[in-house]
Amino acid sequence: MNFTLFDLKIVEYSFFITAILVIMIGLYGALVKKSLIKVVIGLSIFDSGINLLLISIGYITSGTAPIFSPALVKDMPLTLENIKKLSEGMVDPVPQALVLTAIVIGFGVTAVALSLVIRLYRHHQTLNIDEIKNLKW
Amino acid sequence: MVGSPVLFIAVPLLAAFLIPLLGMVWKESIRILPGLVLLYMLVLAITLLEQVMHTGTIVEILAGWKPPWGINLVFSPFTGILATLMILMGFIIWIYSYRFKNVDFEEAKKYFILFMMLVTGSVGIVLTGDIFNQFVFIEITSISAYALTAFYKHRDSAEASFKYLMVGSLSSMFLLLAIILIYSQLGTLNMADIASKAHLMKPEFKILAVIFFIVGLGIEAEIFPLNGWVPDAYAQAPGPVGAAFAGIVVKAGVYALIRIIFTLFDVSGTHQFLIVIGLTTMIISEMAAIRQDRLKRMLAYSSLGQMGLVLVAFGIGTEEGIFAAMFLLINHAIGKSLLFLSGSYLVYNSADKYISETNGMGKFLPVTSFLFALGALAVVGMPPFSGFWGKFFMMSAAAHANMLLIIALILSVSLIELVYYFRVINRIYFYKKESHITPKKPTVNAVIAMATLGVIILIIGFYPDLISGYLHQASQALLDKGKYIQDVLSTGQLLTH
Amino acid sequence: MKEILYYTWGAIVSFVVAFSVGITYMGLNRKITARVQNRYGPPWYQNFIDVIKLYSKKTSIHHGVMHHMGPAFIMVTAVVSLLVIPILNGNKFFPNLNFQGDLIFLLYIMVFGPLGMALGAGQTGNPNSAIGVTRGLSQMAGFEIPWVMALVALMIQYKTTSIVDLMNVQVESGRWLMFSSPFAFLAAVMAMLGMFRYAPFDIVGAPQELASGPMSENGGKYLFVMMSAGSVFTFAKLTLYVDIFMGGADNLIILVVKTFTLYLIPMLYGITSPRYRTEQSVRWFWGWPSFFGLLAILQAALF
Amino acid sequence: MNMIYILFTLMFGGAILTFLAHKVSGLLRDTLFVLTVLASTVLFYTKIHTGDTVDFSISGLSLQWGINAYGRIFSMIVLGLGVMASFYSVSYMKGKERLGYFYFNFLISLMSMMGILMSHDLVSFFIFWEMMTWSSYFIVIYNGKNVQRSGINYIIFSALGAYAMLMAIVMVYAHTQSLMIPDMMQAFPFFPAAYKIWLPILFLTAFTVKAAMMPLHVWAPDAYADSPMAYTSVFSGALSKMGIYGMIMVFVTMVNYLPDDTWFRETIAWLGAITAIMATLWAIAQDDARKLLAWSSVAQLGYIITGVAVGTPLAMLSALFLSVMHALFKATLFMAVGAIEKQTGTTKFTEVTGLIRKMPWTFISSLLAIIGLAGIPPLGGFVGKWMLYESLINSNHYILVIAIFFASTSAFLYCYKFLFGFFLGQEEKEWEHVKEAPALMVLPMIIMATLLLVFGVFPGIVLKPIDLGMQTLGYSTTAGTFWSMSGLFNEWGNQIMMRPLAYAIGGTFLFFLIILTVKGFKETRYVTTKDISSSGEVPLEHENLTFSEGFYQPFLRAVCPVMKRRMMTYYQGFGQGMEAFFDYLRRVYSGNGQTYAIYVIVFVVILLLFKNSLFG
Repeated sequence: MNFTLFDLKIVEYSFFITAILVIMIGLYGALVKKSLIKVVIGLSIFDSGINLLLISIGYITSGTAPIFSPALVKDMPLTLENIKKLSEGMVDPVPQALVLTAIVIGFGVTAVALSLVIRLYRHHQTLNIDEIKNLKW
Repeated sequence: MVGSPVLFIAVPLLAAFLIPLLGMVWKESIRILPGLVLLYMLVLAITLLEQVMHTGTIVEILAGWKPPWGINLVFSPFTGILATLMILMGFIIWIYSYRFKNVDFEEAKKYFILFMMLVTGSVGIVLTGDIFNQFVFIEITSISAYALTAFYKHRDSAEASFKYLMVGSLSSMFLLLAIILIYSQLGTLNMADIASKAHLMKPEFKILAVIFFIVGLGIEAEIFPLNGWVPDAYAQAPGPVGAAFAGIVVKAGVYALIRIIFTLFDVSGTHQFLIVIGLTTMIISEMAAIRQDRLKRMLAYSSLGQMGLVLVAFGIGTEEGIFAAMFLLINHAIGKSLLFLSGSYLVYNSADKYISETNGMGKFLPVTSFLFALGALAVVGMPPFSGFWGKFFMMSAAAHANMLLIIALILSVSLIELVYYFRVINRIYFYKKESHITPKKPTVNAVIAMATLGVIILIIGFYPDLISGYLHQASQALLDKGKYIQDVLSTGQLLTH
Repeated sequence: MKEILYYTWGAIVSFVVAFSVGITYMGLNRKITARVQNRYGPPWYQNFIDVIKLYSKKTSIHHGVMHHMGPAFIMVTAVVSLLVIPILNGNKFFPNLNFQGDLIFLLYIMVFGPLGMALGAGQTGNPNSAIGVTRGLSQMAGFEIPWVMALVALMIQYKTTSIVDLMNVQVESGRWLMFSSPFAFLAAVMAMLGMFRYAPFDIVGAPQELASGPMSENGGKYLFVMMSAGSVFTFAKLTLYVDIFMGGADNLIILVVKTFTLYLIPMLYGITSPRYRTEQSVRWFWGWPSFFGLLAILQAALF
Repeated sequence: MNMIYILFTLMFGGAILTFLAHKVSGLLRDTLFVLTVLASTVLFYTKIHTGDTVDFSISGLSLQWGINAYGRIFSMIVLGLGVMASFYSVSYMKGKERLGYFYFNFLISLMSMMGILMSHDLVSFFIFWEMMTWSSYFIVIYNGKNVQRSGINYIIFSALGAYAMLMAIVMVYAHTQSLMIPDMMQAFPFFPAAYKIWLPILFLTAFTVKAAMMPLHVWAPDAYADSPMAYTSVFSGALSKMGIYGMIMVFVTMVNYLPDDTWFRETIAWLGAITAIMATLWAIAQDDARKLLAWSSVAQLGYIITGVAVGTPLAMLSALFLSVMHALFKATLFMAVGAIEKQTGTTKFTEVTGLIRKMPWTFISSLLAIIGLAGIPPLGGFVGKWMLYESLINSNHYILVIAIFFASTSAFLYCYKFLFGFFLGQEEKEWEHVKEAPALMVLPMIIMATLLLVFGVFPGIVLKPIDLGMQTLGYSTTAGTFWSMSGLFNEWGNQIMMRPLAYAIGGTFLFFLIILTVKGFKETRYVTTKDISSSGEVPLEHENLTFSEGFYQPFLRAVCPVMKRRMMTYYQGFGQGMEAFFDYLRRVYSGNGQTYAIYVIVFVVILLLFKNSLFG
């Protein structure tokens, strides 16, 4: 688990690169697009990118699921060394758990954002973010 | 032992979900339940705090997983005081908003659910000892805060809420990034564990993590470039919610930031950074505040300035500095909440909430106006009210640390603050009332809530010893990083063996 | 008791002398002015006659208490300054109340009377009086500057604020202060022009436009006291100048010669001058006279 | 319980009770108010002795209250004026609204002034200083006139001073770890050089604001003029003296130890003199009595500041003596204006005339006070001024003495304007109905004016406590030494020379008064002010001949070049510039959510770019 970015193999690199690309796309959407809907979509994409990044950290190429199934354990005695050896090839479960939470949160935020967009549209009759500037300075 | 820290999170969360259920049975219960819960929590918090002061930090382990792996709650003198303060503020704001939306059941239900969520999230941020858990609590707080900001449909509240949401969700991503970085480097999410292992991290990653943390938490801590949403949200949210933002949410944000900087990493330059960013925040927001023509926006900007001051005080980094920062924090929570609560009655019936619409209210709303003036005097730090002590301790801490230029800068900015508060007081008492405004008398519960805050201001002002003992312990607790690590990790050891 | 009687007797003698000399000077002033202007003019004793005439007038009017007391105020100034200023060297005949620090005391007592009289003039309700008073006060603010500068120069040069000390300095060294401190003398004499209120500084009483200004509502006994006070005060002022600049006098005749010589200065300057407006005169005093005063102070401080 | 605690409890409790009693009954409120002031005065003078102290601690700061002989000088002013003004205000404020508020702040400001005098540590000093500021501020805006202008000006400058003081206090605290003023005095010679310069400057900023010295005086005229006259007497008489109190301490304990204190002293002394001159000129230009007296207060404080700054024992003596005298005569004058305002409803010279026969007692007390103000013997003002001149000449301040003398001569102009404008001149029909003010208002004025006369003739009464106080400050006793030199008040004002002078003045005056009265007593008659010779014709009853517009026009024309520039305009320009700057700056909060999001990203980028310099 103690690796740095440069120790990774090419497949793992590709995950990172994809994740960063997705983040950039999301940022572009959120910061440049003028439509509120597009802004929300951008934020959502940004969110996904981060989640992907998180997942890719725990990922090990051709790793197994982090479950000590009877088939895996077979008849090895459950000593500390054995457990360590077995878990070498397993994917880290913690990032996945985190991502799960993060996805749920992201969903909640997006839902709130969309409902706000609806209210903004009713109030201002526009979705252009530059025209929604009643509150300033 | 009357209870354990987990109740601070479990009980209000449960209450939040019970409110709609109970509401079906007895409509009044949606108003009473939060109060009962908060009162219970307040009693619990005070007893626990008393205990902690004598016996030392309480670390609670959740679900039986020992600290480096499981989630734990830390009720130390430092976190305990903040939690108690938040619960107290929550309780007072509940008293104030007891009659809120009295006729509209649905609205009231939503309000109280969200409010309980807000309190849960904020208390959770302070108590938790796990960074991802903290992230979750931050999101709980934020989402309920978005919703509360957008509570009124006829104002521009959706706009304010959307801005808050945009900035908030962006920065929560950075928070997540920081957590990823730490996890990828250290493989742990427990704060104490991170703190004990921080030296193992590569320096560049450590700095990167700190930067992402600052951005992620800075949004709740309202530091300068990330605080554009603050005036909008404070001004558009209902009055009690504005008070809750100033009294509860910001405190949680500042706590998280301080915890990261003081306990988690020992990156050099973070203290100076706190001072610089605190000063910037303070100067710019005070300058904006003096030019406001709407009351609540002015209060919001002023709140920003105060929090900047708190950050500077933390940035001094000595025990004295932290003590002063805590004092300022408490004063700000009480004084600014009082201002929001009384201020929203002063401009109750006006559409635009202009400052000029408070003209002459002193005659019609004597108690409210008096309390507003009291709050203003406390916030600007006039002796013998509570704000003075905070300011004085902060100044002397800075002087001990040889930061004379900073003192001068802060004092000159305080002048601005003084001017705009006194302008409002002058208007309230010595101007003719605008004819189109009809003053709204505060309800009894609102008066009780505001008067409680006023009394606290006076008590602390005349007898600061009441809290200074606790605060000294709290600041020592924050500074003593080794003890924190040991407290948390040893609990785990005890459990395993 | 004997002492008090002695002092009182001395005061009365001083007063009589000062009164007769002063009133003669004023008469002479009228005569000389007339001769210079190619008129015949009244006799030199005309002012005696005027005073006696005013005194014998039976009826008189007043406009209130302050007006009634006004002349008494100005008399206080005249008499007390006469008592404080040593009349002759050695103090033989005229016991007086001089003391260390009397120069400052004099500066203040000299405005006490005019202010009191101004109050009386104010109560008359005659706008001319009040206008005259404001002009007089403004002008006073003007000429006091060079006057004080000259006095301060003397004070610091001789480390004393007493007139007697200054006189002793002159007696001992045999040099008059007008020669050893010429700038102070110049400044003081220029200030004196204002003090006497002769032309060009006669806008205070300006008979043509203000009907004598502060005096305008007074008649009979009131004007009598005022005129007497004026003549006593004239003599007192002249004596002061003689004392501090011209070595004092050993006997009355020398004193009269010296004072009359000094008196000729404002008189002749006045005869040959038109009238200044108030602000002009104020500025005039703050110009050259003050410059000389400054030079005097420099001289005193540096040498 | 210690008597000092009781004193403060009494005053504070009295303030609160008075405030509450306002709701119950007016009589109870007035009684409580007067009783509080009286009781605390009696308590202070009977039970609290010089040298009494109490120690206590707040939040780990050890504090001390007590009274020394130096504080006692000023306590005479505070409590004496307090008693007078409290009686006066009961009558003056009758029928006005918000009286609970007024009396509360009145008492609080009296209490905080006593607190300042009795604080032996810097924190309580600062606390009381600030309490004094806000309580007086609340009274300044009480009338509701120009609150946003005079009130805010006052609070800005006061806060400027207070913050400067706070800064100095924390510097001292950080350096010596002690808040006691005596500790600070002892430690001062050993402070670092930078501290030695900055501490006096910071402290003096605070004190000169209250004492209204030149660049920081702009709040004073408005604040003095706009607060109710019952309080202005305390405000100008006692509250401003707190600045003098502090200044003297700074000069004695700090400036004396500066390696090169001449420049420091000269600067302050000259600023004081310039204040005196300019304020006098402005006072001459005023048409409103309140404004006139307000500017005159500033001018008088200028003399006192000069005396303090020169700092020789005689100068200090004169400054302290003048402080007491100024308190007396300025309070009397403000009270007189208040009485006139109460009886006529206006304070403008251009509107009221000829009150002398309607309000004789007010006139007599104003007359005495004005004579004292002008420094004419034999009243108190002369003694102070005389000492000031002597000390200036003896300490080789030749030009300064001219400046002071000029200010003091020009002061005659406004002195006369005050008396003439209100009391003399034509007696117009409009003011025929005016009566003398109620006895409760007149009595304090008469008492103070009499005191002024007594202190002028017997200055030793005041000089003795002042001498004790100066010994506390470290001066050797001035008894004898300074008096023999002058001969005017040998041995404690036993008036070796003053007595014959006083007899001479009195005798001459009486003699000629008798002549004037007795001679032709029956043939002398009173005529109205309408019956005057005006180029041969007598003005009619309705014809208004009052001379009050453009009273000193010629003089003002003469001095107009120096009056063109006003400090206020510079401050206003600065304020406007700052506000424009703030307006420009707050545009960073553009109101666009996307901009805020961009700020977040930009912030991250900046932090990343500079991460090495920030967190290296």
